[in-house]
Amino acid sequence: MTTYTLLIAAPLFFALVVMVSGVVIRNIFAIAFVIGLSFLSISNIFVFHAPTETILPHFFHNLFILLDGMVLLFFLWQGVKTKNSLVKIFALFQIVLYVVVLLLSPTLISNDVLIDEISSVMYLIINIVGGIIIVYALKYIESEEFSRAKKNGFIAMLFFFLSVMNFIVSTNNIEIFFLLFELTTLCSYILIGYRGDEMSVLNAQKALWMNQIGGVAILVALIFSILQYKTVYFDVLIANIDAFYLLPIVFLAIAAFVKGASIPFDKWLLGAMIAPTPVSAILHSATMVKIAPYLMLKLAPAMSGFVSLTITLLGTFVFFAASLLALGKDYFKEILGYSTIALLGLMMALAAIGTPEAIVACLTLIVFHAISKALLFLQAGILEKSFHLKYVNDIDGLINNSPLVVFFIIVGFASLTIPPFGAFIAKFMAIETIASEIIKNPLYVFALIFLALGSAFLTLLYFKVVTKLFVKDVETKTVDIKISKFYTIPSYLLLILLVVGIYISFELELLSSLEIIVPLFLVAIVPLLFALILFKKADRVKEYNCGEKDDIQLNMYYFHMPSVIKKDIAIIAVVGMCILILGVLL
Amino acid sequence: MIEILLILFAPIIGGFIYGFERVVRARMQNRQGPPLLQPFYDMFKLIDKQAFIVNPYHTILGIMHFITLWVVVAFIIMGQNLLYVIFLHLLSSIFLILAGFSVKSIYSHIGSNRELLAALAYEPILIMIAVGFFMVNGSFDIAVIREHDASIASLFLLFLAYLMVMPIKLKKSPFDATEAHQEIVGGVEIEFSGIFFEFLYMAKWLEYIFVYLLLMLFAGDNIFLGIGLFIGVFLLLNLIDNATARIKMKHLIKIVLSLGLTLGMCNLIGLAYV
Amino acid sequence: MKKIKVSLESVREEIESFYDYKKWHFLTLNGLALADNRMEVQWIFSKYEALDEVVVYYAEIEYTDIIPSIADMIPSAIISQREIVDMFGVKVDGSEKGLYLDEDSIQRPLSGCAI
Amino acid sequence: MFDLKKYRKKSPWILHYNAGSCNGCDIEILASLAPKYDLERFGVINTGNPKQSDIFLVTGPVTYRSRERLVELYTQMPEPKVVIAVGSCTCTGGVFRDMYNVEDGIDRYIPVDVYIAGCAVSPELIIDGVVKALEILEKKSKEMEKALKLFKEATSENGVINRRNVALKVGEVHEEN
Amino acid sequence: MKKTINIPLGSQHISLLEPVRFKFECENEKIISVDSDVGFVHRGIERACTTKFKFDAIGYVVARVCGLCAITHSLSYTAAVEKLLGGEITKKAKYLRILLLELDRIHSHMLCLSHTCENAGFEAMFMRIMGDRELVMEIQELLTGNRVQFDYINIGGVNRDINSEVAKKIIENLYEVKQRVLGYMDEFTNNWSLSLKFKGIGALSLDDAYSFNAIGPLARASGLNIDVRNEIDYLPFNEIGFKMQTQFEGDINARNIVRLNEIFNSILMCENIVNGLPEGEIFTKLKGKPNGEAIVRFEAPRGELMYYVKGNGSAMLERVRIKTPTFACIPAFTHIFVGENYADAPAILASFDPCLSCTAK
Amino acid sequence: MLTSLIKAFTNLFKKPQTIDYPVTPIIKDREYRGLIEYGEESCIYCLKCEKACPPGAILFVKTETPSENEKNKKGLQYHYNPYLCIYCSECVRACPKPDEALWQSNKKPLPATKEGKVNESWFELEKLKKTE
Ligand code: NFV
Ligand code: SF4
Ligand code: SF4
Ligand code: SF4
Repeated sequence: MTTYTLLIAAPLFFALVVMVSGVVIRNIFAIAFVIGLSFLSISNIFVFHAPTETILPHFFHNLFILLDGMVLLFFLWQGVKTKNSLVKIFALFQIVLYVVVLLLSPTLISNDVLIDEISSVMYLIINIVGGIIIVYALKYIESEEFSRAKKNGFIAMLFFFLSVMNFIVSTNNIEIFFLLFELTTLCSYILIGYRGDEMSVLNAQKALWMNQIGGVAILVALIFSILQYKTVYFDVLIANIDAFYLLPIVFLAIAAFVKGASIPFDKWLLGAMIAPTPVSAILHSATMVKIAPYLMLKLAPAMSGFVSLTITLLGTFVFFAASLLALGKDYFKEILGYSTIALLGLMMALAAIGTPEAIVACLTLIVFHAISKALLFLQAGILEKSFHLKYVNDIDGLINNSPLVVFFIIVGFASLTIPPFGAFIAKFMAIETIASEIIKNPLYVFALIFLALGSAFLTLLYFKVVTKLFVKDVETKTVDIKISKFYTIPSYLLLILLVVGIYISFELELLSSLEIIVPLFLVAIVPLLFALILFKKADRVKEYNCGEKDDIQLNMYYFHMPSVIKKDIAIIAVVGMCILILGVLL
Repeated sequence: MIEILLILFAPIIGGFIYGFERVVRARMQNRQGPPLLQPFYDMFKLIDKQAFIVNPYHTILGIMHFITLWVVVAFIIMGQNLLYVIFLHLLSSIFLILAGFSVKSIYSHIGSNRELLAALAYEPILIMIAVGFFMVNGSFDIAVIREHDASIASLFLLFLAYLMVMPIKLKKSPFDATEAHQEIVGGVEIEFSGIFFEFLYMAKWLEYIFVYLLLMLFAGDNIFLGIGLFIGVFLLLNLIDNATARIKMKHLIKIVLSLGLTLGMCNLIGLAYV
Repeated sequence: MKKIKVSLESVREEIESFYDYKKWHFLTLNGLALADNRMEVQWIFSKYEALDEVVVYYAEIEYTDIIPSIADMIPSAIISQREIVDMFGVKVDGSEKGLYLDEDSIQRPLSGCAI
Repeated sequence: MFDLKKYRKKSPWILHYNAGSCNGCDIEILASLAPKYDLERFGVINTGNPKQSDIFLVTGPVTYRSRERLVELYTQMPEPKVVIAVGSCTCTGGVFRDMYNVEDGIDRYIPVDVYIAGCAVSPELIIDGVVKALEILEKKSKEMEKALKLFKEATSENGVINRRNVALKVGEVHEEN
Repeated sequence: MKKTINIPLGSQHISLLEPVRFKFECENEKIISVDSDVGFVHRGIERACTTKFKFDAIGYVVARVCGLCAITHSLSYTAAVEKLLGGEITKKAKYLRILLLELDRIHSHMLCLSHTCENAGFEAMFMRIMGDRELVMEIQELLTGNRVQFDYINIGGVNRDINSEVAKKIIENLYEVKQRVLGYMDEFTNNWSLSLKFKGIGALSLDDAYSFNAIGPLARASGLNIDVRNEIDYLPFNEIGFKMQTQFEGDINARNIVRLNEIFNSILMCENIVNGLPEGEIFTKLKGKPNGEAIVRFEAPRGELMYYVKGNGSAMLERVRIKTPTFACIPAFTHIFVGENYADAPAILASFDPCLSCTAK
Repeated sequence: MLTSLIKAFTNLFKKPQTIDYPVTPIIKDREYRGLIEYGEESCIYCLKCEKACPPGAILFVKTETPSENEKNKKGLQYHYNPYLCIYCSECVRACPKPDEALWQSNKKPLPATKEGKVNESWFELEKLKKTE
C-alpha cells in the first residue's frame, strides 16, 4: 500500500469510527488519527523520490461514475426540495454535460493518479493543518447545542473532507477530479448548512450553486479537451497543448476561480462564515479553496502569453479588489474571508506566471497562508466562544484580558504581512517576478500596481483588527480569562509550524539569511521585551486629553465601501473573464 | 570599515541634517533660528528628563521603531536588496503605528490612523521605484545600483514621484498631515516623554538619512550628482515647506496615489519599451 | 433706544409679531437686579443698517418666575438664555445651568442675593 | 564630567495654558515666538504637549473652571520643570483680584518659579522671564515637586500618580486655615 | 455598534490661544455633532463693575476683559458713561479714539489671519504675518506706551497726545503694512494648498447668517451687511472714509478676504486721521455721576460689541452688561462645524477669530 | 504660492528680522509705561493714589518708623506691588503732585522668583491694612 492510498482511505475509515463513539473515546481516537495522518504526510515527503503513477482498475472508474451520478442527482434533489432554481438549473446542466462527457470516450489513456512535489506539499497542508483544526473542532463542537450524533457527524464530515482533499491533489484524471470537485462542493454544502437555521441553509445553497458553476466549467473543459486532444488526463493535456487552442485550460482556470472564490464568485466563501468556525478554518486554510491555486499550478506549464497575462492580471486584480472590499467590513471572520480571497487571487496570479520562481512563491504562499489563516480562524473561534466577540470594533483592549489570544492574533497577522514570514516572502518574490516580467511585457505594470496597492490595503486591513487589541489605559487592570487547552494547544502547534516554515524557507534560501534573521530577531524581541521589562518603576501619568478628564471613545477609521464600487469590481472581474474566454476563442 | 562607521553615526548625521534644516527653515521665515546643534541639545535634555510611561507596550514599540529604522539604514548602507529594504521600512512604520494604537489617547490614535493611510499612499510608489531600479540596473541590490550609472534620467518620472513621497516621510508641508501639530499635537508621538521620546526624536533623524539615501540612489555611482541632488532637493523641500499649507489626508492620498502611480506607470511602461 | 414693557406671558407673541429676521437682529438678553427680590429682563434688538435703532422689550419678574424661551424663533438666543440662568438663578424654558459657573463657585452672582 | 544638566538650559520646550487671562499676555507669548523676538533661538519649541515640555507658561488668574485642568497639565509634565506666571493677573490676580470666580494668581495651585509682571507683559519681559527660568531649571532636581498648601496629598497607587481632584475647594481652604 | 470617535479640541490645545472646549463627535474625521463649553475664562467682571470699582476706574477694568479688543471695550464703556453724563468731547479726541480703534483692528485681524494660517499648517505665513504685525505694534506702543493694553481712553477724552514724530512714524509704518498686506492678498487668493484648506470650508450661508444673527466678519463674509460703524454716530466714521466690506461665499477664504479688505480700509482711515487731525484739546473734564441707562454699540474687530450701563447717580454703577461679538456667535460656530472635517476644525475655529475671554467675561 | 517660494528664498539670504535681545538689551521707548515710582519727599499723603488704583497695588500702611515727612501725620509707609499693578497710570493722574510724588517711569519690572515671596509679603500688608 502506498502512502497516498492510506491518506485517502484512512480518513474515510476514521470518519466511520468517529461517528459511533462517545465524547472521550471519540476525542482520543480523533487525536490519534490526526497524529497518524500527519506522520503519514510527513513520511510521504521523505519517501518521495520520483512521481508516483498509478492506473486505477476499471472497477473504480465505474464506481466513480456511479458516485458522480448520485452526487449530481442529490444536488438536483436538493434544488427541487428547497425550490432553489439556480441550484436546479446548474445541477441539470451538469447532468446533461456529464452525460455528453460520458458519451464521448477519450482515446489517449494515462495515469489516474500522479503524485508530484506539489501534491506532497499539499498533503502536508491538508493533513497537518487540517488535522490541527479537527483537534480544535473537538472542543468547539461540544460548546454547540446539537445532538450527540450530529456532533460526531460533524467531526466525521471533517475527516471525510480530508480524504476527498487528499484524493483531489493526487488525481490526474479530470473526470475523477470532477467527481472530487463535486464532493468538496457537497461537503461544504453540508458543513455550511450544518446549523440548519435559515441563514445557514440560504448560504449553503449559495455555496452550492456557485460551486456548481465550477463544475460546469470543468465539464466544458472536459468536452473541449476530449474533442481536441482526445484525453481526460492533465498530464497528457498539458504535454500536447497547442498554444492556439487553450480553451480547456481556460475553463479549468475558471473552475479554479470559482473554487478560489475570486470576485465575482466571492459570495459563497463569505456566506460560509455562518457555519461553525472550524468549518471556516478548514475551508480557508487547508481544504476547498486551496484547490484553486493547486489547479492553477497544475495548469501552469500549459499557459503562455495571453492566457498567462490575463490570469495574472485577473488574479492580482482580485488581490487588490478583495482587500479593498475587506476594508469596509467589521465582522472579524469576514475580514479574514476577504483576505483569503485576496491572497488566493495572488496565488493564482503567481501560478499563472509560471516561472520557477513564481511557482516557489506560490507554494510558499499556499503553505504559509494555510498556517496563518488556520491560526487566525482558531482565534476567531476563541473570541466567539470565550469572549463572545464577533466584531472588530468590540475587541477593545483584549490584551488586558487575554494576552495569549492577542499574541496569536498578532502573530497571525504579522505572518501575513511582515518579513520574514512566508506570506511576505511570497509577496516579495511576486514583485520580483513581476518586475522581471514587465521587461518582457509592459502590461504587467498593472499587475504590479494591483499588487502594490493590494498589499498596502491588506496591511491597512490587518491593522483594523490589531489596532483594537492593544489599547491599554494607565488605569485598567489586567484580568486574565482562562481559555481551554483544546483551544490553545492547536494554536501553539500552528505557531510551531510557522517557525518550522521559517526554518525551511531559511534552508531553501528563499531569502538571504541576513534578510530572514534580522527581522525575525526584531519581531521576536518585542514579545520578549514585553515579558521581561514591565517598567514597574517608571512613573505613569494619564494620557494627554487636552487637560480634560472625561472618557475617551476610540475607534479605528472605518471605510465605507459604496455598493457602486462592489458592483464595478464585479463587473470588471466578469469582463476580465469574458476577455479571457473571448481572447482564447479568437 | 567605513560602512560600519557610517552605520554607527547615521543618527548623528541625521541630527545634523535636521539641525541644519531647522536653521534654514528659520532663515526662510525671516528668523534667526536655533543653533545648528540644537537637536543634540534636545537629545541630551530628553535623556536627562523624567520619563513617564503610559503602558509598557507603547514604550517598547516606540523603541522598536527606532531600532528597526536603524537596521533599515544599515541595510541600505550595506547595499542589500532595495525591495527588501522598503518592506523592512514598512515594518518600522508598523511598530510606530502599533505604538500609537496601543494607548488610549485620542490624538495618538488619530495620528496612527493617518500614519497608516500615509503608508498606504507611499508604499506602492516606493515599490514602483524599486521595480524601476530593477529594470534599469537588472538587480534589486543597492550595491549593484550604486555601481551603475546615474539612473535619474531614465527614472525621471519616478524621481518626481519620489519627490512627493519625501515630504510625507519627513513630515513637511504640504504632506505633513500625519504629524499635524495644530490638529493632533504631533499624533503618534504625543504620549512619549523623556528618554522614550528621545528614541522617537532620533528616529526622525534616521528617517532623514533613509529618505536622502534613497534619493542618492538615483545618482548611481556619480557622487557629485548625488551631493548635488541632495542639496537641490533639500532646498526644494524646504522652500515648498515654506510656501504651502498642510493639506488634508484625503487630498494627500488622492494626489500622491493618483499622480505617483501614473508617473510610475508611465515610467515603467516607457522603460519596458525602450 | 425704545423701551417697551411686556408681560412674561405675552413676550413670545410680541416678539414673534415684531421680529423679522432679515430686518432686525437680536442683540442679547439682559438681566437687571431690582430692589425687593425682583429683576428686570430685557430682550434687546437692533435694526440692520439703521442709525442706532435699538428696541428693548422688558419685563419685571420675580426670581421664581419661568421665562419663556425664544430659542425656536431666534436660535442665537440660546446662549444668552443660558447666561441669564447662570447669572441670576432664574429659570428659562429649556436652558440648563452651567455655562460659566461650577458647582462650587458663587451661584447667581448678579442677582441681589448671591450665594 | 559630561554633565547632562547643562543641556536643560539649551532646549526648553514650552507649554502654554491660559487659565483665564484676558488674552493680552497670550498674544504676547505668540509674538515672542514670532520673528522679531524668536524664542526658538534659545531652543524653545512650543510643543503644546505637557509630556514633552519643560516650561509651563501660565497666564491668567485661575478661574474655577481652569483649576483642575491646570493641575492636570502640571502633573503631566515630567520633572524637572519650571512654571512661569506670565502677567500681573497670573502673579497676584491683577485687576481680577477678589473677583468671585477667580483665585488670586496661580501660585495657589502650583508652585511658581518665575513671576513676570506687566499688563500686558511685553515680549522682552517674557524673554527675561524665560532666561531666568532657565537658570532655575538648571539647578532643579528631578524630585517630584512638593504639593502646595492647596493640594491634598497626591495619591499614588501602584506607580500611578493621581493628582486629580486634589485641588481643594475654596470653602475647604478657609476651614483649614 | 458605535463607530464614532470623540475628538476633544481644548481646553488646552496647541491650536488654541484660549481655553475653550469643543468636543467633536466624528465619523472617521467628519464631524457630526459638536458640544461646546465656553465658560473657562469667566472671571466675573460684570459683577465686579458694580461692586468693586468706581465708575471712573471701570474703563481700565473692562479693558481687561480682553487684550485683543481692549480698546473697544474701554471705548464702549466710556461712551456709555459719557452718554449718561452728557457733554461732548472734542473732535480731536474722537479722531484719536478712532485711530487707535482702527490700529487695534488691524493688529487683531493680522493676528487672526496668521493664526488661521498656522492652524492650517502654514507656518511660514504665520511667521510672515506675525513679523509684519510688529510694525503695527510698534506704532501702538509709541502712541500709548504699551503694546497690548493701551489704557488710552478716559472719560472725557484720551490720555495721551500725538506728536508729529509719532504721526510720521505711523504714516511710514502703515504704508509698509499696506504693501505687505497686498502680498497676503495674493497669497490667500492664489496659493494652491491654501485654497484646498480654505475654499468652501466652514461655509455659512446668508440665510443662516441672518437666522443665527451672525455679526462681524463672519456675517460680512456671507454677504450680510452689518457693521456697527455704519449704524452709529458718536464717532465720525463716515467722515474719514469708512466702507463696508462684504464677500458672499461665507467660507474661510471669504472671511480672510473680508479681513484683508478691512485692514486696507482701516489703514486708509488711519492715514486720513493722521493727515487731517484737527487741533484742540484731547481731554474735557466731565462732571457729575452717571444716572440712567444707556446702550452703546461699537464695532470690535470681531463684530458688534454692546454695553449696557445703568447708573443711579452714585459712584457705583447699578449694572454693566457686556455683550460681546463672540458670545453672540457661538451658536453659529457650532452650526458651522457640523459636516466639516476634523482636520479643518482648528483652521475653521481660528477663522471665526473667537475670543473666549470676551465671551465669558 | 510662487511669491511665497520667492519670499522664502530671498529671506534665506537676508538678515533676519530677529532682534538680539537680551544679549544687546533694547532701551525701551521714553514713553513706555513702566514701573510706578514714588518720591517720598513731595508726597502729601492724601492717599488719592491708593483709592484710585483699580487693583489696589498701592498701599499706605502704618509703620513704627515712618519717614520724616511732616505731611505724614498718621505714620504711613508707601508700598507698591509691581506684580499687582496693571500699569494703567490712573494713580499718577489722581495724584495732586504728579511727577514729583508719583510718576510712571519707563523701567521694566523685573521677573521675580519664588524667593521673592511676591504674594506672601503682600498678603501680610493687606492684612495689616485691614486690621487698622
Ligand atoms: N469677542 C470679542 Fe472681543 C473683539 N473683537 C470684543 O468685544 O475680542 Ni477679545
Ligand atoms: S496681565 Fe493683564 S494683559 Fe496679561 S492677561 Fe492679565 S489682564 Fe491680560
Ligand atoms: S498704574 Fe494703575 S495699577 Fe499701577 S499703581 Fe497706578 S493705578 Fe495702580
Ligand atoms: S496721590 Fe500723590 S501725593 Fe497723594 S498720597 Fe499718593 S503719591 Fe502722595
